[in-house]
Amino acid sequence: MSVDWLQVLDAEGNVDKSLEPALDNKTLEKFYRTMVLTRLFDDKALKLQRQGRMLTFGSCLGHEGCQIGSAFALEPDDWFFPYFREHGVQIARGIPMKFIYIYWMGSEDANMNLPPKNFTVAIPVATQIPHAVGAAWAAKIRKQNIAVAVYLGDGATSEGDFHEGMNFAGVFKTPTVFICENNQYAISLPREKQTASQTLAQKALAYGFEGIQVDGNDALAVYSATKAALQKAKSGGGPTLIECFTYRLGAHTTSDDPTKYRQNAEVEEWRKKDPIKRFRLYLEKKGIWNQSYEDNLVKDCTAEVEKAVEEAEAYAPVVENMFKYVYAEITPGLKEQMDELQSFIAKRKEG
Amino acid sequence: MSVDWLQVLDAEGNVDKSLEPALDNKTLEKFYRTMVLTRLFDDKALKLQRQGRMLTFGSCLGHEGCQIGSAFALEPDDWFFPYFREHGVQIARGIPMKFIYIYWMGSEDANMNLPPKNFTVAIPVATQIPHAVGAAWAAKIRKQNIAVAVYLGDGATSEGDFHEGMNFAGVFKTPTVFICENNQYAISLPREKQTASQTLAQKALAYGFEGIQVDGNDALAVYSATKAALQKAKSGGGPTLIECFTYRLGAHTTSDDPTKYRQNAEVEEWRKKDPIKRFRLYLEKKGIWNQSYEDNLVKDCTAEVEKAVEEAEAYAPVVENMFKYVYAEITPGLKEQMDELQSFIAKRKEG
Amino acid sequence: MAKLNMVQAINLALHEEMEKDPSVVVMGEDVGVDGGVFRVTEGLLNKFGSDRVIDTPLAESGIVGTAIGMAVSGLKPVAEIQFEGFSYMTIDQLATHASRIRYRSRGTYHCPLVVRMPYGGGVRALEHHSEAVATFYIHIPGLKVVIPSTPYDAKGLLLSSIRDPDPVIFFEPKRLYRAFREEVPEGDYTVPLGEGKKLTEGNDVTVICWGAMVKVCQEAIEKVRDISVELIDLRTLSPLDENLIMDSVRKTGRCVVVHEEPRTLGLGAEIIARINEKAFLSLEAPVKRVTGYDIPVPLPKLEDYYLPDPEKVAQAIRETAGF
Amino acid sequence: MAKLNMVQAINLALHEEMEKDPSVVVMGEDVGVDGGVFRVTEGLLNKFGSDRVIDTPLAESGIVGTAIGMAVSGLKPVAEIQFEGFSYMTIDQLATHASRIRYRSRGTYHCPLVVRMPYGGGVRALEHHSEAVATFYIHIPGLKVVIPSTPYDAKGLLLSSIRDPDPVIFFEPKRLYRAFREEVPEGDYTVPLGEGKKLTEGNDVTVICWGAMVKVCQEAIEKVRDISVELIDLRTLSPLDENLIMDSVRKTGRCVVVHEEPRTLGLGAEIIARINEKAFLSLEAPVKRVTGYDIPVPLPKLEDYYLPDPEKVAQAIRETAGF
Ligand SMILES: Cc1ncc(C[n+]2csc(CCOP(=O)(O)OP(=O)(O)O)c2C)c(N)n1
Ligand SMILES: Cc1ncc(C[n+]2csc(CCOP(=O)(O)OP(=O)(O)O)c2C)c(N)n1
Ligand SMILES: [Mg+2]
Ligand SMILES: [Mg+2]
Repeated sequence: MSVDWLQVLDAEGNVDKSLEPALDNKTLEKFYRTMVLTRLFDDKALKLQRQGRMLTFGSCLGHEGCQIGSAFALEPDDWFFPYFREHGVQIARGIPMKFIYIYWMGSEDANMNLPPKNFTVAIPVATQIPHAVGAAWAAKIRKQNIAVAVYLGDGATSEGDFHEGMNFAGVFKTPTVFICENNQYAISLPREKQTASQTLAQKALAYGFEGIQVDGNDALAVYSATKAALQKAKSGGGPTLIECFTYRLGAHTTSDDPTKYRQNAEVEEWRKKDPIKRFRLYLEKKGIWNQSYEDNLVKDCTAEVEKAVEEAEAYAPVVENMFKYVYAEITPGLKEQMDELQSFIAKRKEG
Repeated sequence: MSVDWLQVLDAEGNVDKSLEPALDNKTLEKFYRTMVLTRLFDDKALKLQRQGRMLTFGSCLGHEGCQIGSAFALEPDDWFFPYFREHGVQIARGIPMKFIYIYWMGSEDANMNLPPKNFTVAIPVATQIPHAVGAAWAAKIRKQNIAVAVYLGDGATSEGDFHEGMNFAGVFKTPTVFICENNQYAISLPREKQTASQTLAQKALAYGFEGIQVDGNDALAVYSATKAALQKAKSGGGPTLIECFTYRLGAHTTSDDPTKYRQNAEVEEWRKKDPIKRFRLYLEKKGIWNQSYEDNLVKDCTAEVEKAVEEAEAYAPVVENMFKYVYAEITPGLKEQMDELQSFIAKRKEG
Repeated sequence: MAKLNMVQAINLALHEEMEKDPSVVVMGEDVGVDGGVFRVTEGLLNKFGSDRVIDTPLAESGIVGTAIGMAVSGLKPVAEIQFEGFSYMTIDQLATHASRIRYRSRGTYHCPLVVRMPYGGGVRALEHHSEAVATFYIHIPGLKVVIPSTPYDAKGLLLSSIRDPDPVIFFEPKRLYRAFREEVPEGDYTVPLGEGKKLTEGNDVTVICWGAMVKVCQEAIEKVRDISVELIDLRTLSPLDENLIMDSVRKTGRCVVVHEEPRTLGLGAEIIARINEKAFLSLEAPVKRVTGYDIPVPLPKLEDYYLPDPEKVAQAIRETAGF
Repeated sequence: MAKLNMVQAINLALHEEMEKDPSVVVMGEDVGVDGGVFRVTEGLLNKFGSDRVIDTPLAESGIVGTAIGMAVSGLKPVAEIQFEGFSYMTIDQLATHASRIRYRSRGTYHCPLVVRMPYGGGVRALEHHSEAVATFYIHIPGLKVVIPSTPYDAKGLLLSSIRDPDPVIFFEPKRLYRAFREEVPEGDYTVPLGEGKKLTEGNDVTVICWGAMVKVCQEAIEKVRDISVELIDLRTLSPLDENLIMDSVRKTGRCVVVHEEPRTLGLGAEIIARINEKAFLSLEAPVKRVTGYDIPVPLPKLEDYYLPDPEKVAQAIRETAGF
């Protein structure tokens, strides 16, 4: 029993030719653009939050490699089950940024606009895992040739739902790909205190399927590993656990102060392994990237982000939706409570 | 990463001298006696149940090897956390059979008489595992040089509480020994459908500690493995998962019909590996056992069982105990409900 | 038309609905090869195969969690939790997900899931095998909670539950599983969710009950022939059939609620609160509760003291009528 | 004597009790190095070391389950669940074990465990970070449920909870964590469990509330100066201080209950049921409930519509007084 390690691009953007995936330049540019867009989206969100224009927000700074690398391996028809830090995957999957902002500004109405096969964000850690296994299982039962990607953190591996979901996936050989973004921390708890196992990938051995560790700051490695796992899944080979070894460069969320529990030196070490930087160097070596390319790209993406924010802030949630979406048909009791609230609102308006 | 296998006595009672534990004859006789007593206890329970004199009962027929082997490795000061099939461990730990019967006849009052360090039976599968880890952790924190044995079935390994408990044990290196009686079934579900992992022992790898597979019908192998694990635990080496490979020779419980889900031929194969038979052959080879030895032993043990049943059936539970043991001090509300019931009982008696 | 007990009626409903709707799957511990520990799912595996009748590993949160994933992606899972006492492990998935998927996604996704749970006491069972735990589910917005008291209703309510587009907790009174038989038609019929049933007309006291307590109350009524009792079987515990309750209490002015669940925050409390809100001026006596006590269900030697029984209910009816 | 906010008061209680009683340990996610996501456990790790202030893996059932094992073997764990919305995962261990250990073992073992949970809305938080979930715990026999509304009470109630030999769920209204300061003595004092507190004397209407709703009700009273309100802060939700409630309602004949938890089977229902049982003849108006609606707590954009606020409460008081 053992676990493999995969890296394609090193921190300086040098590629291991023997492992380089066959992607055309246009696709590579799309990778890069989406990573840059994600970072700008993320950065804007942090600024909005500081200005009180958003809820608590968990930045995905540093996760762009695993998120965009894996997202682009998925087909539109494959399912995507996020946890709460997957802004990059959401953007890559074509969820308009406007709606991602509306959600994090505090309205469920955002989710009215989720494109198919993109599930809602799961806030309780690890609870999304059984859903993804169930969806994959359903696809298998219905003989649909699709797979399911589910995202989770290192901390999530400690929860009972991780275990139960993984075990079901193993037993029923569901076409599920578990993408674990091991960013070395669960809020303040370092990875070594989360579990005594040497790798997270090896946890798959307990469920009778394969686990692999990849450099999570290397979008190409993540892409290749995800692609292979998806293919295996669709051809009946069952699930795979991919441990993306990465780092959360920012705070856990806007409510968190990471200086309480980690050294700046550690963060600086990881900054050198930045997933975007190394992809940029790779593109530069390929002759795709130069400074004016970057300037144009950032300008474009910034405008896109600003537009999304503007639209999001213009959105006004609908009070009745609180009552109307609890059941397919509103119950008499809820109708009464809705009327109660509305007459209260009316009275308050009167004086 | 790998998992070892241990067998000391084979099915014909031949011993591997290189592995034979250094136990004197008196101890070996105690082993044998307790196994025989357990089987008689168990058999009587089944008979009582059929006569409507007991609740649903889960026989431990076939488990005597793992139960007595492991129980005798424990010191009286070590904790014992049972699940629901551990009658043999309970007997070996000195819980009077009378109280074990009272419990399975349907009264919690039985537990008033548990000797120290023997916890109550956990009916919900796997829920006892975190308790055992917590108790071991407490011992470690309080610098007590004891260890904790917790029992579980193969089915229990699928539950979230197994995972969470095992992971805590790994992280905090608690002195816990997990004794998994893999009897190949969880009610009707065969082991291969419970999990896709090749062994249950290897699940320990996911938590960064050792798992070992032993012949669960070999009391000496179980004894040795448990003894070693306890020693390791007490000297700071952390937890161990021991998978006792065994078989449930009887039905799951008295409510179960195993012919629905398994072949008689399979049962017959396992009967040949009977843990008591092989221990008897071992004792015979050692010149301890002969037929009159057996006859005397069975007579003694039968009398002991009959006496326990008699005493158990003479016990009348106390109605007030329902209310008096919910909190240390009865609350006013419960006092009122107790009075309500008592006045109802009084009224009913009147007419 | 055959006379069936409740186990048979539920089994029939599952057979028919699986035949009719290929998206229905049955899953749980021992539901396949074994046919369920109560034989409720017997014969399904042979007929529908292991893709649709699934023996799962021993993991309740996993069963409900994966069933949720199935439900949002096009199947209609009917999951079994072997005994209500092990359903606590499912509360998280039900409360944080099943019940909120429609709400959270504003209708983009929904969760047509049924969770079947045998529940309740009176069967001389082990610890955790005799509990009534409806409050946990009634209190979760977004779930429906259903509980039949007869074979006929069991089939009709189960069919409604499976067809309901939202998650339904379906409690089965195991004490009534084989208690009696009645005519249960083959073929399609439904009993609507959210509608209770008046079992007897009466003018003096309204008695409200459900599940296994219906029979207990019916026996109680026999003991108080001089009092005209209106007996209501709620059948659905969430949403409540308020009209049925209020119409009756407005008429009788007196009410007894009976449940085996512990008293504090058992559904009786909510029923009393609603009566207080909607029929206050009609009320001529305090509403009485005959319930389990606020203690864990005792093991069988004392269980009979714990459970409401016909005599306890009769006494409450007498006291309420005489208030 | 220092003026402390609630976070500081709880922190002080933990410091003092850990100093005094070496069997007290604190455990949970991020409670050690980080000092807790709300800083409630700040400074404890440095002072008491990692054997007694334990950063656990991310596993709520594991936290409570292992804490139970500690409690039965001589420690007094104070476990933190980071947010109430993740406490569903602990219900199984609490309902099937913590609450029953004394009962099941007939006193051979008991479980002196405190589970602290920040709870409730009004802090513009993410999904599952604004819930009020007391019903789940009040309904479990064998647990006590405590909920302070002031820094002084928070310290005194927490000390009582830690010293209680049985399991206590200790809800902390995160909305009040830093809302105000008051005098909180250093050194030992306790506020007894099971005793509510009358905050104002009044003759017209009894208003019953707890936790974060106390401040809301205090503001509401300001809006209805013409009505004489008797305001009760329950402080312990299980067991209920029935005498305090009944004495007041027998005097006023009118009552409003306020809680942010969904209405159906929120504690308001039980309070109404008990008033119905014990003060029926004194009641001059239906007891009114001002509560969260029977929906999942909405995200912050609509949260203010969901929560009881002073105006909603004032209106209910007026209607009840004028009934
Ligand atoms: C069940 C549950 N418990 C606690 C929390 C609070 N919480 C939010 S994120 C988090 C840490 C998650 O760590 P990890 O899985 O490593 O993901 P990361 O945040 O590092 O991306 C915690 C404890 C939660 N959301 N859900
Ligand atoms: C949480 C929970 N779910 C379901 C059950 C019902 N049940 C009792 S024993 C059992 C199978 C246990 O299998 P295993 O762990 O292999 O132990 P064995 O009975 O084979 O000794 C089941 C499903 C239970 N007691 N607890
Ligand atoms: Mg992490
Ligand atoms: Mg087994």
